[in-house]
Amino acid sequence: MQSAVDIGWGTILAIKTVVVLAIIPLGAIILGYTFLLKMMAHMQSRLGPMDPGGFHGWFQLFGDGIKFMQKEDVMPAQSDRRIFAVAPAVVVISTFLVFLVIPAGPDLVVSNLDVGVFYALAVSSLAVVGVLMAGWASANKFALLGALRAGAQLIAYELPLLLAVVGVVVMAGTMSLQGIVEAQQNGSIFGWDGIGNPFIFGQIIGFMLFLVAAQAELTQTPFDMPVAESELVAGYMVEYTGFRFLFFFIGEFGTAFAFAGLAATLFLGGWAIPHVTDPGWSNVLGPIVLLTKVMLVAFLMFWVRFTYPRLREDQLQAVAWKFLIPIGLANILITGALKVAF
Amino acid sequence: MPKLPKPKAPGLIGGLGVTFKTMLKGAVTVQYPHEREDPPTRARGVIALKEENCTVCMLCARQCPDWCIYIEGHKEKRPPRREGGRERTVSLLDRFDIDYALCMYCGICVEVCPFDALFWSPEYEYSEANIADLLHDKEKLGEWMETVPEPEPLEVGAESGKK
Amino acid sequence: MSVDFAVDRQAWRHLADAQVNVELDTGDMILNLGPQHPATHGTLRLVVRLDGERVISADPVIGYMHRGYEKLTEFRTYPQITTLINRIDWLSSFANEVPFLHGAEMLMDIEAPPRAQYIRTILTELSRIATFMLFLGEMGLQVGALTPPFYGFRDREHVLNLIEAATGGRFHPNFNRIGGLKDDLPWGWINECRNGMKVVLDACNTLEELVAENEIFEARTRSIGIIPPEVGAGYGVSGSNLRASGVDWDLRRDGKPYLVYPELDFKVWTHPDGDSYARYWVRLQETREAARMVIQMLDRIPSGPIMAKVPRIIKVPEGEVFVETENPLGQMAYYVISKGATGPFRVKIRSASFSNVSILPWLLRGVYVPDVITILGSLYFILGDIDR
Amino acid sequence: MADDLEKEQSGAAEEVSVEQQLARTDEPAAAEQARADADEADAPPTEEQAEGESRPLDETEQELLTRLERELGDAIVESADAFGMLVVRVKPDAWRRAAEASKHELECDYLSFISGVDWQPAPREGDEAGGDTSAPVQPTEMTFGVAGSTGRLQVFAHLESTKRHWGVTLKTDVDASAPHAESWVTTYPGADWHERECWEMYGIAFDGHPSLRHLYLPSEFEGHPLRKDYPLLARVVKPWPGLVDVEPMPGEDTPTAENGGSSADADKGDGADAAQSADADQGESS
Repeated sequence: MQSAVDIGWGTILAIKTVVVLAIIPLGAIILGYTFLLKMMAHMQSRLGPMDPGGFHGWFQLFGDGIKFMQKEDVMPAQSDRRIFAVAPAVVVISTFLVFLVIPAGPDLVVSNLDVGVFYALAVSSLAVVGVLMAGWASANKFALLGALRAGAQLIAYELPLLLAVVGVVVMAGTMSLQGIVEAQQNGSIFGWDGIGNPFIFGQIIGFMLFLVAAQAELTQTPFDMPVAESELVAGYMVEYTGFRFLFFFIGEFGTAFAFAGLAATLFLGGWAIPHVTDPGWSNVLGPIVLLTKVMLVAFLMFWVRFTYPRLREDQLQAVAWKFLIPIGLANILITGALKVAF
Repeated sequence: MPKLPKPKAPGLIGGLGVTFKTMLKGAVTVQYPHEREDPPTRARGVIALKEENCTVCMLCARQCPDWCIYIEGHKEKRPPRREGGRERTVSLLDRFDIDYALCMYCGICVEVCPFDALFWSPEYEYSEANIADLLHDKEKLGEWMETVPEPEPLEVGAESGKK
Repeated sequence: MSVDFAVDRQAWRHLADAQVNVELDTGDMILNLGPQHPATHGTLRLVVRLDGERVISADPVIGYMHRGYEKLTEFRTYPQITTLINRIDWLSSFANEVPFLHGAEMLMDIEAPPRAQYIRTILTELSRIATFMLFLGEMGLQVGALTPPFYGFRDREHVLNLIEAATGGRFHPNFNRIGGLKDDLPWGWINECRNGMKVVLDACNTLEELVAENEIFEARTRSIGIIPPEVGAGYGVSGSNLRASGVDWDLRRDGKPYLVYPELDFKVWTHPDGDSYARYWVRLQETREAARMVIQMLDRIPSGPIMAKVPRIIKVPEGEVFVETENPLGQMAYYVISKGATGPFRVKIRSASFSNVSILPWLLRGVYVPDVITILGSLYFILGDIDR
Repeated sequence: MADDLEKEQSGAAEEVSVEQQLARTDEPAAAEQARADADEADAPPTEEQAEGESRPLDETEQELLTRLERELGDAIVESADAFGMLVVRVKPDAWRRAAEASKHELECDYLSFISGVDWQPAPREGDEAGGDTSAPVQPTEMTFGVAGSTGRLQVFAHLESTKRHWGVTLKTDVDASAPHAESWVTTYPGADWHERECWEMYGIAFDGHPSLRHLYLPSEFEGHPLRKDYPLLARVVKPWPGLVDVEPMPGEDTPTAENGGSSADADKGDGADAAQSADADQGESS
């Protein structure tokens, strides 16, 4: 894959990291604005922000960002200062690392690791550490309860997440995300290769499992025990203000963007458009196609978030261990058997 | 009676259907500063004072549960109506303040006033930055008089005996 | 059935004025839910002693909203008291005035004309619908769903607009007088009310579909906070909370006949389980029932005067009367002792939420923290009702 | 499907409640009828009812009374009817026994409330309360309500039966010197809060109560607010806007007390009765 202009290896890496660093807050804002503000509002028969920025309040989240930046960054007196300061950074770093692997075009990916999927899931579980640090350091009982719940929940839902992805890897035969995208583009469903073979058909159970597990990873309703407004007010984020709270906000929606990106790549064929193979076009259309698929998956996730009540702590664990994991294992079994048979 | 049991999708899917349908239906928000929803004619927004009717009988100040009406009046001599009759003494208002910071809009003063000097007006946009400005004096209460609507016609079957 | 407050005296003084700092003494942690907390409808403070996430003992601390109504009523005349008492349960404020004025009318041997009785009952049922619409949405929020409260509030607007069109005040109508009402209904109010009732019935179906039939909601509320009938009655729990435990007792049908309820046919809904889900379900059916009752009344409203012959200065003859009515939150009653003056000598205000909340220490033992919030939501109390 | 589940249960409950409804409608109607006849029979003006010679009890009240008498015997001091509700005054030492009797004999499982009454008329503030004369003027001599009272303080409670749909009000006297009463917490657990409130507001201690501490008022509050001699502080602080200091007419030195005059003639100097008359003629004139 020879890019048109031959520039130094270092500068390419620098450009890519800058682009990724820019995408994440932008992605968080796009996702946050369209779903959290506008879609949720219309689902609740109201309009959402209309005034900021004139047309339909597009400036709302940018304004929030600026507002948070100039707010005073308060540290509770009895808090563990260093850990309190570092915690949000840990959460956001785990999101940045996931983006390194998601491809937006034939060569629009920071580093095309062969073990891409494995790396992405491993890195996404870093957030647990950040959450526990935040909860413990802010010396507040509500934060402590929220953090303990978050720890238990994130660990419990790593497993179903992995099992869901294993099915895809089995079908694609490779763990590198570019490989998975190609497998879906060139694959065919029982001979007919009109739209390639997006794994959502073969792996419908895997897709559902991934969505449910991603919902839990993002601590969104019906799994938002750690940040339960009516009980723990704001869970582990309760003592954070100003710029650090902005980090948490970007972390939350950045991870949502990352997981939606992963789901789109693994199950909906990523940036690939069937039968469009020449790299020039793909590089241009790739990101747009990926964005639409991401918005589609994100719509599903947020739609569930605004409709369902919240599960209780023990029910949440029961759903993970007794319900999701057996289904994940069964899914792998069936995929393996079918793979061997055909 | 409770609706016919139409084929029941499991509750989880039914819930999603409800939110999706509402998303497509229009929103009900009234964007306040640009659009306004006008309150019904009987809404109790602010109390208006018709100064000519007031005879400083202090009934409203006495009956107000919140003690938020402050009245000062004086008496004057007036030429008799018919010549040769006795000189009339008339009470005039010097000060008639209603403190809307204390008022709870119960309407006892409007009702107890024997000379119909106080009226309700559905006006509601008189909030102030400084709470002291909520003490409306005689002129301000007079201004509200224009916003007092005509009493509505009553429902069918109502005996319109009372005022 | 003894109540065990197994906490020594010194701990109470410490507990009551406990500042919010970390007190991790030997395992159980004291958590202050409130007085500013999203799950309490107002300023209820729950001092909860936790072992992990399980509640060992919960002690509600009330009085943050105490306005001393019983003392104030001794310094007020009857019209002034009606403006006072509709601020006890501010969500169904018209329903608060009905028992007090009925008591005063009984003492003065005055009967409100039939049209006034009908309009009073319609407005009571409208305030019941307004309260329950808010509850049906709010319960979803307590359990974590973000959308139901907006539906509850949106459809409640129709009812509040009706009340405002007739009485002038959305929350505090102040429309009730001894011997009748202040004024008659405005033009076109009756079919306006019919459309409102259609909206309410549709809203009940939407909320049932969104919340009551949701499996996660059922998982969160079924068999949570079960109140056995005899314990509930012992604590004085009343209204939908008691009917949800299977007690078939509704003052509109079983108590002394008041307003026009004897002429209406309505069903008293009960549920055998007595858990949080039953309380939600009973209130949902009662909202529908209230809407049907209003439609019945609208068809049969008689014409005629709105106010009985009442002297200008009201002096209530000497005597005592106890009047109880079925308010949305439960049994609301006034024990009016009058000595022939323009104001009562002593009024005992029996409000429903006071007793509904007094069962919390018994009910919350051994419960998870999230279930504490569900139970608080399902009991549905209003702070003004508790603290008076 | 959950909804159908509710339907069967409610369906079942429906049959049950329909029969009960039929059975029940005739019972209160009969009671209502009896009371109505009793009223026509001797048609007493309500004043006569006040002198303690109360209207005859209708038969639900009669049945309640006989059951209570069978249980408590002479502990019942006096009983009367107050607008269709039985009021029974029992001796102070039989207060807990009365609770148990009504719980078992009368099947009154529902505790409505427990509270106190202070029969002493409030001292007339007149000028201290900022000259407020709008407060209702209570009679100055001490009279007791239905079923009388020996002293100034009384505890009264109301109990109801959720099954039989009737209720009774129990009263007992409390001597003002050392006010105390027996606690009902063992029979009705709900009595705990009611008694704490009654202790806090009236100073009536309840022996046998697990932890008598403040319910509404802050822990360092002294005094018992609902007692009649406890002033309403809010009204002492602010002068009453209804007060009118009438200046003399120009050229006269004393304010002329016009009758039927539009301006109020209750000036500072008048005592309580003037305020009373002011109120009265105010009423007539308007």
